Amino acid sequence: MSPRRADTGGRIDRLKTIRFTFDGTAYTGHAGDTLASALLAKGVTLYGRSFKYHRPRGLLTAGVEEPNALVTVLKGEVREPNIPATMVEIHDGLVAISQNRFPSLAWDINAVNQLGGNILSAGFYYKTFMGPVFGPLKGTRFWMFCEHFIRRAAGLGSAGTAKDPARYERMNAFCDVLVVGSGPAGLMAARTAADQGARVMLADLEPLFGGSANWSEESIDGAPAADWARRAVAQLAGRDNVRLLPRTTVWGYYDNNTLAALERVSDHKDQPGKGEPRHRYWAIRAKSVVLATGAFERPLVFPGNDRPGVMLAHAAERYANEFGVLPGERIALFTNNDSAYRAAVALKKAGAAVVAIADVRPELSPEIRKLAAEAEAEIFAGHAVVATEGGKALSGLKLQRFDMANGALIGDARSIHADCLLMSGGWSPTIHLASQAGAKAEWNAARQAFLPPKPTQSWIGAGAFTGSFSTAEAIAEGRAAGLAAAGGPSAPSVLPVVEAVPGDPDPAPVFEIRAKGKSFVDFQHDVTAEDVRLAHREGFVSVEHLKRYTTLGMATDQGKSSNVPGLAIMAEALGKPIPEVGTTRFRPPFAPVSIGSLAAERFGDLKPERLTPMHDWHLANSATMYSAGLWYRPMIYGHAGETVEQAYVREAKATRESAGIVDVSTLGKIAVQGPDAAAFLDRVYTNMFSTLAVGKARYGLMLREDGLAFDDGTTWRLGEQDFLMTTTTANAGKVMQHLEYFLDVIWPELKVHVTSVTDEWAGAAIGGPKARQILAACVTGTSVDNATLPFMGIVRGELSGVPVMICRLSFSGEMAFEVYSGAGHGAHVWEALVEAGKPFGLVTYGLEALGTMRIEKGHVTGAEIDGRTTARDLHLDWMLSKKKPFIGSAMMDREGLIASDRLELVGLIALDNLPFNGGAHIVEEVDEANPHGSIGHITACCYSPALGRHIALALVKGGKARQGTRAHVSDPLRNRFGPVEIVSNHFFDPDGSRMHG
Amino acid sequence: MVERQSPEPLSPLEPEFHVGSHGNFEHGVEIILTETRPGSIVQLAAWPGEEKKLIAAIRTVTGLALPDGAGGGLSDGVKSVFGFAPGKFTVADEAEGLAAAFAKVVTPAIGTVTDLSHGRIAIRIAGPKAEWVLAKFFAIDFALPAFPVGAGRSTTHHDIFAQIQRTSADQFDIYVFRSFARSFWKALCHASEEVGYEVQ
Amino acid sequence: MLITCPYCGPRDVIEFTYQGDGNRERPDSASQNFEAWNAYVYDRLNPAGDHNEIWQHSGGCRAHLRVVRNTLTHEISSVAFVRGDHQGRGDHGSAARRKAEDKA
Amino acid sequence: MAEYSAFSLLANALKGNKDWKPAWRKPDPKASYDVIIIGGGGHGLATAYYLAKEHGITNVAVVEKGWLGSGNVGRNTTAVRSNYLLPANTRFYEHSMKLWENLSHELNYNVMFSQRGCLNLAHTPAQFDDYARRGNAMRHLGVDAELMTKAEIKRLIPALDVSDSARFPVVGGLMQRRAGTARHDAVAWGYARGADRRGVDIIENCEVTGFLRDGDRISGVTTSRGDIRARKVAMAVAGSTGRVMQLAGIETMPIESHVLQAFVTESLKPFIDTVVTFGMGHFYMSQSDKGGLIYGGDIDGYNSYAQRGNLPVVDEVMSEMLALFPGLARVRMLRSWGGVCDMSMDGSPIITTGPLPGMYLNCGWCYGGFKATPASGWCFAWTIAKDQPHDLNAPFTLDRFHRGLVIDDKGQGANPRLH
Repeated sequence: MSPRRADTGGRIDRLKTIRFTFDGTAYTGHAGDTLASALLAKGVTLYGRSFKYHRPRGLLTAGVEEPNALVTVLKGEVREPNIPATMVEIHDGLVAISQNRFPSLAWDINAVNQLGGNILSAGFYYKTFMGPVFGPLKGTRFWMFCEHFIRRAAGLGSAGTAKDPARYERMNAFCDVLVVGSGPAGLMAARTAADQGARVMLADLEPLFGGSANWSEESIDGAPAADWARRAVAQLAGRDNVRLLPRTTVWGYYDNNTLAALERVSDHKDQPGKGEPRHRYWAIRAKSVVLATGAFERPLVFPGNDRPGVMLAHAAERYANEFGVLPGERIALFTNNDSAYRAAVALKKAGAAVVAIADVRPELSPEIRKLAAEAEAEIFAGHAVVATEGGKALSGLKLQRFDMANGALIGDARSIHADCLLMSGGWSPTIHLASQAGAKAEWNAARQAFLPPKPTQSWIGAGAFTGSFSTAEAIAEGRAAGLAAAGGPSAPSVLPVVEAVPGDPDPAPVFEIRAKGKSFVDFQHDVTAEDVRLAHREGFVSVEHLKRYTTLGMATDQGKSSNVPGLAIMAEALGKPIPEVGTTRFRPPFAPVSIGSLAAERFGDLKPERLTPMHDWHLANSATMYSAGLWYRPMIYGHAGETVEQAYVREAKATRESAGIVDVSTLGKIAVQGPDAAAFLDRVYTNMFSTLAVGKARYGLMLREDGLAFDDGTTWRLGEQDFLMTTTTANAGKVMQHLEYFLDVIWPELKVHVTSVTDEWAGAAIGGPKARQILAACVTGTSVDNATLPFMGIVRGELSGVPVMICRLSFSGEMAFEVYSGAGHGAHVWEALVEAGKPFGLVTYGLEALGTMRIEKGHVTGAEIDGRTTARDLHLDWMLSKKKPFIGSAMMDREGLIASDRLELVGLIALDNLPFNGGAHIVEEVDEANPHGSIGHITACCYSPALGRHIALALVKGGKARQGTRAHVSDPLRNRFGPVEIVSNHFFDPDGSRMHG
Repeated sequence: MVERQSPEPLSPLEPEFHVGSHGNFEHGVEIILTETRPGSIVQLAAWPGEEKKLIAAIRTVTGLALPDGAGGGLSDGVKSVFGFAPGKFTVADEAEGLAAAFAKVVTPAIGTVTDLSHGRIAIRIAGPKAEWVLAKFFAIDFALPAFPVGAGRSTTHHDIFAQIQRTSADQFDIYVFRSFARSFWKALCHASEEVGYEVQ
Repeated sequence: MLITCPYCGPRDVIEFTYQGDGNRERPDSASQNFEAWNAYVYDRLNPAGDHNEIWQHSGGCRAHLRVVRNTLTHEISSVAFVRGDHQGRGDHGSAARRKAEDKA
Repeated sequence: MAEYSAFSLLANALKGNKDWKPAWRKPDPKASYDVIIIGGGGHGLATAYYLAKEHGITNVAVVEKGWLGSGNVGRNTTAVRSNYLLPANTRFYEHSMKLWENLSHELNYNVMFSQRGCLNLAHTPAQFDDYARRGNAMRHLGVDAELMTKAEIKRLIPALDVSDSARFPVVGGLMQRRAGTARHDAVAWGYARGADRRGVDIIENCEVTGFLRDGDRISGVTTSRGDIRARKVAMAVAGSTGRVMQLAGIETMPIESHVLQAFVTESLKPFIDTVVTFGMGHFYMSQSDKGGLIYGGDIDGYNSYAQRGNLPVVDEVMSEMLALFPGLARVRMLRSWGGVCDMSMDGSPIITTGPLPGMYLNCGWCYGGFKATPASGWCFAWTIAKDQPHDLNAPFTLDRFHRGLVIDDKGQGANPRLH
C-alpha cells in the first residue's frame, strides 16, 4: 500500500493491480482508478505546467472540469493530447506524458515567463511587436518573426500525424426521456420514467453511475448512498425500455430536442473488442430531457491559489471516498460556505489530520461547528487565506483576519503548516446544456449562482442543476421530473429517506481575497484577478470583451470553474451587481469532443463510391480510374510504357480510324412520364420536344431561371407519354431537383412523374467508321442500317441474349451509337461489344480521349457551362425557341447578359505547336514579367490527333469577332507563353458529315 | 427456381460478397446479411386522386392488399409492396416481368409504372441486432411500434438514398441505388463486425 | 433540427433541401413584366421571426413542403405539402399528415 | 491617449499596470452627427476610421446594438486572402490585402496579421486547371499566386494526407503566400481605438429601432438611447441587413441571412502553418497563435438569425477535416459557434449609395467579410464622403442583380445557400 492509499473504501478493486507509466516512470494503481487518483496515491503532486507562465500545477479537481492536470495519452504513434488526468481510467499498458514543458515537468525552462509577469498582462500582444515602419522588417515581417517564437511557446499537447486505427461510430437514437446525469436526481428520474413505461436513456460522463451518492457518505433508505445508487442502477439495467450509457458525455443540445453525446466505449480497456469502436457518437432525438447535471464547485481567488496541493474541497472528498486516496496528511480548508465541512469530516475519517478551517464568515451555525469538532479541526471564522507556500508541493499557508463587509484584511498573518489546502467558493449549477438549448441563465442572489432559466425546449431540471443542493431535494425533484417527462400521473409512493450532513446551501458573497501576489481566476489560461481589473481599466468591461481580452474561460475547461469568480471581480470593479455584467452563453460542446467521433463512420471513407456496372471490367483491363464527383470512370486504358498523352492519342486516333467504345453509364438519366410529359419538356428545355416523334431523340439545352445556361443532354422519346432524359454526369442530381421543384411547386397541375433511372441503365457509346459494322455483327432483332436507325433514331433489339435500346447519337463526332441495357447486364453487353469489335480494331477509350474528341468537335461541357455563360456565349442561341416561353426565357435578354464584351466560346490553335495548359489565360500582347490584360481563359485543351495540332477551347471577350485573329496564351503560373490563332470552336468535321454518314 | 428470360444479371456486390461468418462472431452471430435479388422491382405512382385505383391494381397483379397509412406495406415472402411517398409505391417480386404485368393494368389515367429491376439492389439484414446496426446509418426510429412489420420508409445515409421495408420483427429489406450498393454493403458489413455477422 | 414531413413523420434536417423563401410568386411563363421576374428570381423576404419557406424532403419522399419556421428560434409551427391538399390522395398520405396538422 | 509600444508596456508594467486608459471612450450620443454608421462591427468601425482619416469627417457616430465587435468580426475564422476568380472581386480584395499589410502600424494596434499563406488543395486534374485559371487571373491583376505540386505540399504540411489511397487524393494546389490570418477581435478594437482617437463617438448598447425621415430622405435614427439625427446614415450590419432594412420599410432584398458555424480545437503545439482548404467539399483550417486549430465549412443552409447551428454541418466538417488530417482523430473540438451571414444572390457584396436618399448600404458579405474589413471600410467611407462609389466598389451595386451584371465567383446563380 502506498502511504496515501487507505486500506478500505471506495470504488477501486484493490485486488487488481494495474501497471502504467507517466512521463516514463512506471507506476501501479488499481482497477477503478483514474490516472489522477492513481498518481495521487503515489504521492505525485506535480501534474502539469500552466499555459502562459509555466507555473507548476497540481490537481484542482477530480472530474471533467480539471484545468491543470492535462496529459497526452500515447497509443503507439497515435497521440491523444490535452486529456484531464481525472478523466483517464487507467488500464494495463497505459502510457501518459505531461505537456507544455521543456526539458521536463519538474524543470521547465519557460517558467522564466513568470519573471515578466506584469508585462505579460492581459492584452500585451496588442500593444507591441508591431516593429519598425521602414526597413527590411516593416509591414508584417517583424510580427511574423516574433510570432514564430510565440507559436512555439504556445500550445499544450502535440497532435499526431499517424492515422488512428481505432473505430469511431455514430448511432441514431430515439427515446421518450433522456436523463442526463446519474446522481440521485437522475437515477430517480430515470427509474420513475421507466416505471411509466417510457423509453428511457440515462447518460453519465463518469464510468460509475451514482454521482454524488458515490462519495457523499450520506445514507438513503438506511443504506449508504452508494449502495442505494448501485441497487437503483441494477434495477434499471434489467429493463428493456432503458438504455444505460456510462462514460457518456451529453455535449450538445440542438434544435427540436436533438442532443449529441459521446460515449467512450473502449478507452478504458487494454484492447477494444473485435469491431468495437473507441468512441460512439450518439445523436439522440428525445421527446423530453431531464437535466440532472449537478453543479461544479468554485475555487476562491487568493494569492497562490494555484500552488500544487491546493484543491477543491469536494474533489478531496471524492479522492478519499471514491478512490481511498488522501490528497494530504495535514489538510487545511478555506471556504465561504458550509459544504466544505462535510469534506473535512470525510478526510478526517479517512485518516488525515484536518489542521484548520478558515471561513470568511464571522458567524457559523452550531451544526457546522459540530462538524468541525467532528473533524477535530480548529476553526478560524472570519479569516481568509492570503498566501500559500511551497514549490512543487504545498508546504504551508498564511491566514489573516478578514472583514467580509468591506473585504479588508486585518491584523497579522499567521502561518499554518499543511501539505494540502482545500477550498470551496460555493457551487455553480451545470446549466450548460440548458443554455445551449437557447435560454439565458438567471442570477440567484441567495445561491450566488446562475440558475437555469425557464425551458425553451422540452426539458425539465432536477437536483443541484436547479440549485437544489441537498440530496433529499434532488430525489424529490428527480422523481417529479421523471413523471413529468414520461407524462405519467403523480405517484403516491413514499420517497426514499435521506440522512444527510447538515448545511446551508447559500455561500457568503466572497469570491476574492485581495492581497499581494498572483491570484488566479482562470487556472489554465493564467488569468489573474489583476488581469480582470486591467481589462476593466482599459474599457473591456462587457463580459464578452472581458473573455476575449483576457482569454478568461477560453481554455479547454471552458471556464467551468472560473466564469463566476471572473464576473464577480469585474462586477466589483464596475460597482455593479453580477447579473448586470452578464453571463456568457454556453455553446456546444459542454466538454471537448474527439474529432474522430464527430466524423464517425465516414472517417477514412469520406464519401461513398459510385461504380458503373462495368467498373470491375475496367479495372481488370488496365484502366486508370478518374474520380468524377462520387463516380469512378476510366481515364485511359494504358498500355505498358505509355504516357497518359500517348494513350489518349492512341485511343482517339483508333476511334476515328476504326471504332472506339466508352462507358457512359454515369450520365444522369431521368424517366419523364405522363400525359403532360411533352408539354413539360417544352417548358424545361429551350427547344421543342412536343414535336419529337416517338422513337427519336433530340439534343436539348436547359437554362436556369436567371437566363444562364444550366445543363444539356439528349432526351429520347420512348413512347407518347414516356421520355428518357439524359443529363451531364455532374448535374444529374441538380437537374432532378430542378424538375421536381417545378412539378411540385410551380406547375402542380401537370401530370408528369420524374424518376431517377441513372442506375437502371448501363450505357456504352460506340463510335467510329466501323461502329455500325460492329453493331450489325452482334445485335439481333433489329437492323442498324441507316433507314432503320437514322441519326437520332432509337431501336430495340437484343445483344448476346440481353434486350438493348440503341440510339444513334454522337459526342465524338463519329458515326456513333449509345447502347443501353439493364444495368445488371451492362458488363455482359460491354464484353459482347468488345468481343464483336475485335475483328474491326475496336478500342476501349476513357475520359481523356472522350475529351479530346469533344474538343475537336467543339462540344461544350461543364467547363464551359460553368454557371456564368449564356446560350449565346456558347453559340447555342439556335436552340432558343421563339415559339414558346421556357425556363429562363424571360431573363436571358437582360443588359448584362447580352453585353458585347462577354466571354464567348472560341477555338485556339497553338502557333508554336507546344501544348496548352487548362486554366491558362489569353492576352493580346504578352508581358511575361508583368502579366496583365487578360481577355479570357482556356477551358479545355489537348493534342488533337485529327488535326495534328495542340488545340484548346477558350472563353474570350468578344470571342466571336476575334475569330481569325491572333492572340497569345499567357500562363505565368506554369511559365507558358506563346502565340495562338483564334478560330471557331468547331475544329473537326464542322458540317458533321462523319456522324451523319 | 425462378425462370429467367435473359442471362443472370450481375450483382454489384460480387467482389465484396463473402459468404460465411465475420467480425465478432465467436460471441455469436447477431446479424445475417444477404442480397435478395428480386427478379423485378417496380415503382408505381398515381396521379392525385387515383391512388385507390392504383392500390386496386397492385392487388390485381400481386394479390397483396395494401394496408392504410403513409408508408404502409406488406410482404408475402415472394412479393412485397410498400408506400414510400404520397401516391407512390415500390413493388418487388422474385419473378421477372412485374413491369409488364403492371403496364397492362395501370392505365395512363391512373399513373405511371417505372421499371427499376436493374437500378435498385435489395439487401436483407436480419437478426436480433438488425435495428442496432441500421441505427448506425439512418436517422429514423427502427423500434417496432414506430416502424411496424410490412411498413416502408424512404431515408438517406449521407449520399445513399434508401427505401427500407420491415419484413419481420427483426428483418429489413433495404433498396439502394445500384451504383452505391457496393459502398453501402461494405459499410454495412463493417458496422456489423462489432456484433458478429454472417453473409448468406 | 427536425422537420415533421406530412408523409414520413419527424425527420432530421439532414434529409431536407432548403428551397428558400416561400412567398415568392413566379410570374406567368409568358409574362413580360421584368420587374416581377427580377423580384421573383432575386428578392427575398428575410424576416427575423416566422418565415414561410419551401423545403424538399429530398432524402425521403422527395415531396416539397411549405414550412413556417421561426428564424430566431428555429421553431417550426407548421408543415404542409406545397402541392395543395392532395385531395383524394386516399389513405396514403393523409394519416401522417393529419397528425402533423394537429401538431401545428 | 498613449501610443502603444514595447516601451509603454514596460513603463506601465513597472507601475503595476495601473495607468492604462480605456482603449476607446464610452460617450453618450449627441443630438446629431454628420454621419451615423449603424453597426459597430469590423466594417462599421473601419468605415468610421477611414471617414475620419481619409476624408476628415470626424463628426461621426457608430451605433452598436450590443457590445462592440459582437457581430461577425468577433466570430469568424480569421482568414485573409485575395485569391478570387473574377476581376471585380480580386481587385477589391487585393486592395484590402494591401491595407492589411500596413494595418498594425497604421492603427498602432497589433492586429497580428500574419502572412502565412493560403493553400487551396486540388483533388482532380480538372480542379487543378480551375485553380490555375484562378491563379492566372490573379497574376494578370498583379496579385501573387503559385501552383504547388503534391511533393511541395507534403513538405509544407507534413500532417496532410497526400497518399493515393485517400478518397480524394491531393493532386496539387493553388497557393497565395501573402494570404494569412489576423486576430479578429484586435481588428475591431484597433479600428475602434483609431476612430475614437480621431473623434468618432462609438456608442455601444444602442439599438436602432427605426429611421427618422425628412420627406423621402433618411435623416437619422431612433434608438434605444433616443433619436439621433444625421445628414447621412450608413448601414454596416451584415447578418442583420434584412432586419434593419425592414425598419426602413424595405421588405425584400437580394439577401438571405444564414448561419455559419465555426470550430476550434484545444490548444496544440504548431501543427499547420498556413490556411488550407479542401477542394472536394467545403472545409478550411488554420492554427491560431494560441495553438487552437480554427476551422469551418459550409453554412447550415437555411434562413437564420439565431447564431446557433445544427449537427449535420458539424459532422460534415469533421469528416472533411479527418479526410485531410487523419492524425487529428484524437484531437478534440473545444468550442463551436455560429455567425449570421448576409448571403447575397451572387456571393459578392454590396457597397453603394442608397437605396433611399440619405442612406448608404454595405452588406451581402456572405462569409467573406472579415478579410474585406479594411477595403470595405475604405470604399464605404469614400462612397459616403463623395456620394459616389470608388472604382473598386463600383461593380458592387444593389441593382446589378436585376440588370444581369452579377459577380458570381462560384457560378451558382440566385441560390444563396450555394455561394
